[in-house]
Amino acid sequence: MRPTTVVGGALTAILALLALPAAALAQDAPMLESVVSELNVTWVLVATVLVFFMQAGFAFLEIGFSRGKNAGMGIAKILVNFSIASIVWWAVGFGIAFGGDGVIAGSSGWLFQFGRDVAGEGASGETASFFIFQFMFAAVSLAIVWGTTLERMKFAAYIPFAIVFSAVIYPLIAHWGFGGGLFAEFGDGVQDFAGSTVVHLTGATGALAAVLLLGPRKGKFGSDGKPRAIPGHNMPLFGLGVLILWLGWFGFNGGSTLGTAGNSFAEVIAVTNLGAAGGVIGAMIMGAMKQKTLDIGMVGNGAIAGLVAITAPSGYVEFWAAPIIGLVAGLLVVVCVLAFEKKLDDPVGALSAHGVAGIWGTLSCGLFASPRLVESVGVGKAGLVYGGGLGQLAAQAAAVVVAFTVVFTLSYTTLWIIKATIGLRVSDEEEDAGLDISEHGMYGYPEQFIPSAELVGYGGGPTATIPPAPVTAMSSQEMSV
Amino acid sequence: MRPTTVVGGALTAILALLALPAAALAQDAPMLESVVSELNVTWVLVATVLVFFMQAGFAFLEIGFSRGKNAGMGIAKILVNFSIASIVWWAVGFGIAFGGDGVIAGSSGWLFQFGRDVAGEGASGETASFFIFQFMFAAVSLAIVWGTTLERMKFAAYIPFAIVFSAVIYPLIAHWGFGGGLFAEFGDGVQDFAGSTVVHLTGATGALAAVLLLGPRKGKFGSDGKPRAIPGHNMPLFGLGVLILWLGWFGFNGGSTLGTAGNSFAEVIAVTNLGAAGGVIGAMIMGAMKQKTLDIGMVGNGAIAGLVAITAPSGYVEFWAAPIIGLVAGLLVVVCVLAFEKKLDDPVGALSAHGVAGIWGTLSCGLFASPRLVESVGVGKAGLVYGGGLGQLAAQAAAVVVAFTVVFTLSYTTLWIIKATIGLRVSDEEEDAGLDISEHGMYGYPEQFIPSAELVGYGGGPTATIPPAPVTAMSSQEMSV
Amino acid sequence: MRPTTVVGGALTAILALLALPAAALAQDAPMLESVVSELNVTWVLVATVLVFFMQAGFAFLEIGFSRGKNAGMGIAKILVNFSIASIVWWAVGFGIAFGGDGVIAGSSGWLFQFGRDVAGEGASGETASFFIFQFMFAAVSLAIVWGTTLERMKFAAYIPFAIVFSAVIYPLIAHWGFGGGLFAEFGDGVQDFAGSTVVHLTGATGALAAVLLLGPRKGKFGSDGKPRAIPGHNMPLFGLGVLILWLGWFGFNGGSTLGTAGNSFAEVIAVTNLGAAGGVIGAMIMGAMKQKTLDIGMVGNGAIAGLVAITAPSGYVEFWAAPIIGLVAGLLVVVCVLAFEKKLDDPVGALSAHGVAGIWGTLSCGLFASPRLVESVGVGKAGLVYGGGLGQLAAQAAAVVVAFTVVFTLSYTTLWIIKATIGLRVSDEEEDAGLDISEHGMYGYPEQFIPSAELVGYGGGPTATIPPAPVTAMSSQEMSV
Amino acid sequence: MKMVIAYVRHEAFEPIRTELLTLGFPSLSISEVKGSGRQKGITERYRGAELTNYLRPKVKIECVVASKDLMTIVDTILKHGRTGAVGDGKVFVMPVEEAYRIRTGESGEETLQAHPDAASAAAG
Amino acid sequence: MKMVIAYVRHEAFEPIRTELLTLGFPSLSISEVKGSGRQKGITERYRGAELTNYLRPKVKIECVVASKDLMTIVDTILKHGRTGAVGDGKVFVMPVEEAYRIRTGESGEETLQAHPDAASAAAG
Amino acid sequence: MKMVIAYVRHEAFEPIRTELLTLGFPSLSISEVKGSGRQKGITERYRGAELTNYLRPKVKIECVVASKDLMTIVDTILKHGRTGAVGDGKVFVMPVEEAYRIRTGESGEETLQAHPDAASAAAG
Ligand SMILES: Nc1ncnc2c1ncn2[C@@H]1O[C@H](COP(=O)(O)OP(=O)(O)O)[C@@H](O)[C@H]1O
Ligand SMILES: Nc1ncnc2c1ncn2[C@@H]1O[C@H](COP(=O)(O)OP(=O)(O)O)[C@@H](O)[C@H]1O
Ligand SMILES: Nc1ncnc2c1ncn2[C@@H]1O[C@H](COP(=O)(O)OP(=O)(O)O)[C@@H](O)[C@H]1O
Repeated sequence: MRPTTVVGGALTAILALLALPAAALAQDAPMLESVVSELNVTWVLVATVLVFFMQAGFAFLEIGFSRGKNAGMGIAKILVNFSIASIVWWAVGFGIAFGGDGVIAGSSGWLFQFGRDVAGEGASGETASFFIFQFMFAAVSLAIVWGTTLERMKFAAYIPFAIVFSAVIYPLIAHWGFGGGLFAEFGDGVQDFAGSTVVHLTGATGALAAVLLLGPRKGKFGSDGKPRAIPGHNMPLFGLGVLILWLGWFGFNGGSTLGTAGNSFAEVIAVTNLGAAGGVIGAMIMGAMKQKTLDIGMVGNGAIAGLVAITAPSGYVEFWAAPIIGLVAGLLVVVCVLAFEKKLDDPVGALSAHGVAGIWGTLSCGLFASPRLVESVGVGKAGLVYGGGLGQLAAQAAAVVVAFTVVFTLSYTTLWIIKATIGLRVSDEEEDAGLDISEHGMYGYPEQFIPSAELVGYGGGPTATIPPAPVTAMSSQEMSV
Repeated sequence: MRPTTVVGGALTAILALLALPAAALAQDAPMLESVVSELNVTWVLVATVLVFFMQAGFAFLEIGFSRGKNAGMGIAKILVNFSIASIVWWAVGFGIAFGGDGVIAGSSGWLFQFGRDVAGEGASGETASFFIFQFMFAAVSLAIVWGTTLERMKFAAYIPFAIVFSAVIYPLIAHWGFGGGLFAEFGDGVQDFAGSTVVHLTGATGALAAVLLLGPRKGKFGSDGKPRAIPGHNMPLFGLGVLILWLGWFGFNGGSTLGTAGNSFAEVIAVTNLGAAGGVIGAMIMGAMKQKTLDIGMVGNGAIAGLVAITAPSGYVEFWAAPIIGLVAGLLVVVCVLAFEKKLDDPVGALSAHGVAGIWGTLSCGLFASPRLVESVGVGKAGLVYGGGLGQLAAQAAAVVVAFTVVFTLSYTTLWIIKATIGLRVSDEEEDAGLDISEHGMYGYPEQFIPSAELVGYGGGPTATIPPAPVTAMSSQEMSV
Repeated sequence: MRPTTVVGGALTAILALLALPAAALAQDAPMLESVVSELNVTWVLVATVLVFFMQAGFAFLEIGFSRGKNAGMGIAKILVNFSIASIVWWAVGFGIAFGGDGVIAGSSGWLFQFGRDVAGEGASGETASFFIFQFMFAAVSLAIVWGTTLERMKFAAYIPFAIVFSAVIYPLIAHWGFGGGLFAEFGDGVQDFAGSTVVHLTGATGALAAVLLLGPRKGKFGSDGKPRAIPGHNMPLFGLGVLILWLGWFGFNGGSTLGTAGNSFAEVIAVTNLGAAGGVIGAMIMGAMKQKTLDIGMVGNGAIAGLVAITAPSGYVEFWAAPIIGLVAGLLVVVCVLAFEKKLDDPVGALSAHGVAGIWGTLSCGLFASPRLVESVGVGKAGLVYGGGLGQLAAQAAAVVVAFTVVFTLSYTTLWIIKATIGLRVSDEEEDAGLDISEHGMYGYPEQFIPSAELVGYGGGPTATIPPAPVTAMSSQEMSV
Repeated sequence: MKMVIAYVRHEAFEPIRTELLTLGFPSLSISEVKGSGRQKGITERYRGAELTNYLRPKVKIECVVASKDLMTIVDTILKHGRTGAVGDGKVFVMPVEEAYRIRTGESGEETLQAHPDAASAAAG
Repeated sequence: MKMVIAYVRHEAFEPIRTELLTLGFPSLSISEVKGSGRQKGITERYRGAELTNYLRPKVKIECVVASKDLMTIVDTILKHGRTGAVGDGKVFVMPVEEAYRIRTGESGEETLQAHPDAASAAAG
Repeated sequence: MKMVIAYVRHEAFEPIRTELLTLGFPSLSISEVKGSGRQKGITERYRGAELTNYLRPKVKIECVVASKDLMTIVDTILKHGRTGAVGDGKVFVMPVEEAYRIRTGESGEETLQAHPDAASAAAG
């Protein structure tokens, strides 16, 4: 409560103000239940904020892997798409994903308003926290889609896809995986704690549809059909993106407990970190074997792959399994990037790091899910190594296949329609000039593209503004003559 | 408690240590009140940390919008000003803002010390959290002032203004708006949940005073009086700034609940995100209409404007109003940037994004404040759309006018005195050379300003250090000859 | 709990889900103790996440202070070393540091598993949070070591040192300072709240060993033996690093309360901010006196030095002491950077900012520790200014000497062995070419190192792909002819 | 044919380019150079050490013209390049033996600058 | 001896370099220039103001060869540099009076390009 | 008048500049070029694909002097530029027909370098 109306004496007044919530509760007989609820919401909102920051992570991962002439667009793209998704999720997506009922989709919660569709006052803040937390997941999934589209997609084409994806495509899968829909029917339920399939495979599948319809960047494949290197312009900014994503993932997985009960989120966070570490080490090893050097981008992709893979199992596996799951993801991501590179132009490795690692992570639950945690979460069965049988693995595989098929069909169709109407791709000339100048009318790094003589010219002609002795020494110094 | 003194057996020792706080409380009969208080403080401190990070947001927004020759100064400026404000707020500002009593100013709390002016031990940590949380707001307001001063203001001139602003100017307005002072007298109190007026308009008003006294950058206006483009050097870093600000704003608005009571902070955060999204979309639409392209900087300004506008109403409005408030802010910011650009040189758009949007946000409470939330917060009346009448709108407008007048007068006077004594502006030659080299004796990007032959020369002459076959192949490769 | 299995009607279903934790607790008779524990863990995990982000802070501080040809390596280095340390800490380090018992080292907790070595189920989440929080400290200490090794150390040499450091060197000191080991025997115990000695001096001591064995970068010292400037390439990225570190430090010091009991973490955070501010101001003053300009890097070093110095006393001193402790650290860091610069090549100032400031911070407890806080924490005696005598100062000094001696010996030996086997330093040619291309086979900023004609060439030859009128106007414009 | 090579201040370039365009000489090339002459250097101070930068940035203009047009170019550069302060730069004239337009393969003086109505087209 | 100075499109450089190498002329230097000619500029719009960029990036090739080899170089550049669109660039030929190889201090035409078996070595 | 054009290693520039200054020749211009010659390239590996960089960075020095001073300049460059390894670069001498000092409009040899006491001033 903002203490605008209370005027007290000296600092004691402030203390009184600060004591108000407690006092108020004391009057209303502070219930332990409300504290429990507020603590859960506190954690969920901290996690929400962390997951929000992943948008910056994706933006900088993409910017770092783009050429300088396309660097500014990464900013406009993330801001606009995230904003459109915010509104669409509020209007439609949240209802489909979590508007209760139905194997296929929810059916209420449109234009979500506080206290409208809900029973009691006390629960409303919780719903609001759930609404915004789950939105951040939708936004992550959408951001993953763009990974394959760098440096050649029309800005105008992003917008309709963002609308469809956050209104329908992602909410459907979220309903199935998180909202009690379809995947709950597979065996004893599909284990996807924070969304290796729901969020990451969904995003990567959209990205696959996009790359198939877009085709490679100019010059990606030589006349001999072999892939050529198109180096991203800024490894430090790429690394910033990876580190921000790693940070955000603590909220992504850790927040998926939806509260603090039993302190299980502590385990989830520790397991997440071990998975990511395994991914880096896996990519380092495979990179050294395959490429003979320690490719900076591959190591970063390894971190992402480890994080994506540990996402589904993060609430289901013991510590010992996490480095293994991550390591395999790291090995896989390098092999897949090198393999996909031969035919598909995926500048950031989204197909490998989110797609393949997402599949592996989902399946790994069927191998490593521990009885203790399966019981605690209450979904599915223990994994193979605990003698849980092949049933869970089958349920996990079914979810992968269903999610992939549905998302691919819907995304491909949507993008095909966009291609047929407004078009997906900028012209060759615009691609050569770069999207910053051709789509945004400005450079991301103007001083690197505009001759400095022309920039300075804008400072006024020399006769007018330059004083008699224009460049003087800035501090004590020797003369060169 | 740092467990330095306890030695136990195996890991159980650690567990015992960790159980200590609970155990200690158990001995002292753990009171629900203390948990409630600690939970409130936890949230306020999380918010504090998020708002702190907004300093990085402002720094990078400014750096991105500066030319490369002035990029390093952004770092020195933010570190030094934030530090000076930290000390001054502790010594003086906090007392004026929140030292109790008085319509105009507080009168205690100087050199704020723990447990000195306060009644009980238990409350002291709460006061400390309030002290540091509120400081971060003062620091945000100060950072906004600098937005119009880029690329031409003397470093030495920042320091006295930072002292006066954080000792007196901001604390006065904070006292009126947040500390129970003047604005509580306007009608049933002015609704400014997190400070559209108190923080943002205050900062932007200082920025207006600064730009009037400083004048435009060299070359900003052509000999025909028309504005010329002086493109900022780095749109990715600008975007980083915007994304960090958006992140920090979840703490800025969300933390202004000062606790978790009733989970209202969840609503505030959801509303904040919808407002920001509306701002981006508004700026995109108006930008496309006015400029025919999607200006990257304008989209970022739209995000900031949406966030500034939703700041005052974030605790007072329902979800549906947030995108509208943001959208209007986004439309306004583009119109105002283009209009102000004609006469004032405001490189980051601070006057529009913080000033105009701050006014709009403050007024929007008078339109959209919902009875439910007005009752819950306990300040003011419901807005026009709920049939609340014009009274609240008048109170809001009065606050805007009073805050603007007082801040403008004090800031202009302070800066005028600085101008008359140490001077506000660097010389023309220093401006041409850039503030990095002229004010800091070094470049922000040395490799872009120092010829590489001169940099390399510092590595020693060739005869001394270059081996017979100096540049060898780094890995297997073909010869060019 | 991920609500995959529950299907309800409309949004009420979601609410039911969200109410589940509370409901579950209600059934099990929700105990206040479990809420207290969960709140502690929530804060510790928030702090964990903040301390994690310090990795990005160190990476960008180092990248900013490196030349562009070595900028990419900073990313690979931080990802790989952090990952290796994650696994090693889990396998070995945590056991040595906190595996109970023993003056010298712990003896259990290897391959740390949930609920294995621990008594009750309830405590396990707490242990997991402690495990991951303490790991982040180990990772910070390791990151500090690298500060002196920039731009010349072999990538392969980092890995064995990271293993030894996170398996043995850091865990030993952590055991002594935080785990109830050796330092608890010194007087009434050594006061090192968050690790000025345990974390920062340990890291800086490793860094000293490294710089002695590595020698300076080529060209650092002229033929006259005088140091030469080798300017880091990017002050904005350096500043980003500093701001992220400052942010993370709120978790570093604030989280070292290991919980929210008595709201003491609020005080710690406020004190931390005042210390950092003092550091900036100290460095600004001394920088202006010694160098006549406001060196951007020095101001940033001042912030770090203030933060390092306030780390040990942050739980022991009153507000008034914090700016003093920070100020002295800021003055010291400039003097020391300039002094060390004469003989040692420490590109980021790690020896001064973490080493000297770490020593000063540890000693400052003996001067300023307040009786109130000493009692509350329960370690050591009050400081000199409170009439606490010289005893505590002696204990603090003893810890500094012991930590320095042991860490130096172990680090020097480890690095010596690495030097003798795989070698520490790249060849002169590789150093000239830069570590990015020579160690990673790629540039951090390819467009700045590869001629654009060669990059474009990869886009295909002109006859094949260039259309008849290749570069057209992007928007309405005048012709230049 | 002659190549005029001029080292000028950055601020001088835009007026030179504009006037040459008006006079019918749109074709030229520029590049960034660092020059040493009478002008003072700048000292960067970095963590206690110094680094003096003796070279100052200049724009190098290269413009090939028919011999008869030489003095028009030189005079335009001299006119707009002059501030009277140290560091204004130099103009050099070098002989050119042949010129080819790549687009058409033509050679000779007529390839050097744009078609005669260049100036009027640019003005429109 | 002649110095061939050519301003060409970026895309043209790699084919030119490759063919010159094959023909036994590996030695040349390039730099980034911005050129003005018949080609149009690009307008950047920034916060309501405009900034037109009249100069377009080109690669400048400098290659010194013995007079007898001159036309081989010129023809190779003309061949690969041509797209037929405005902006293809120019080739100029300038006299060179002397040449020195720094490594050995030798002077004369034999210093200009690599040893005769250069092309075959490169191919290997 | 002659223009000396030299392509040298970056490390060689500072000693050359310093000695020329001492000898009374402070005036020159440099730029960054990428050169191809006998020197090997560098291969960048990026996500499984390769990109070979055949050109290596060099500094290009341009210095116009009176014909009588030509060999002083050339010898200074040869002396400091030599490491004996492939990649040391070349020096070319080109004729210059006229020179103008923009600041004063003067022309002729006396505009080329700074006043005679340049060296001593610099040393002071
Ligand atoms: N002899 C020369 N050779 C090459 N470049 C020169 C020569 N003389 C001057 N320059 C260029 O002209 C620039 C300005 O020359 P300077 O001597 O400072 O000016 P002024 O003409 O006022 O004496 C130098 O920075 C350099 O780039
Ligand atoms: N006379 C000239 N002097 C110097 N550079 C020239 C000259 N003419 C053309 N150039 C260079 O060649 C480039 C292409 O020339 P342009 O006139 O556009 O092509 P085209 O040969 O098709 O008419 C220009 O951008 C400029 O760099
Ligand atoms: N004929 C030439 N024309 C233009 N530049 C040349 C020529 N020969 C050499 N260079 C320049 O000199 C540099 C070094 O030449 P290189 O042949 O490698 O050295 P070396 O003299 O040791 O044989 C090249 O990278 C190039 O920049």
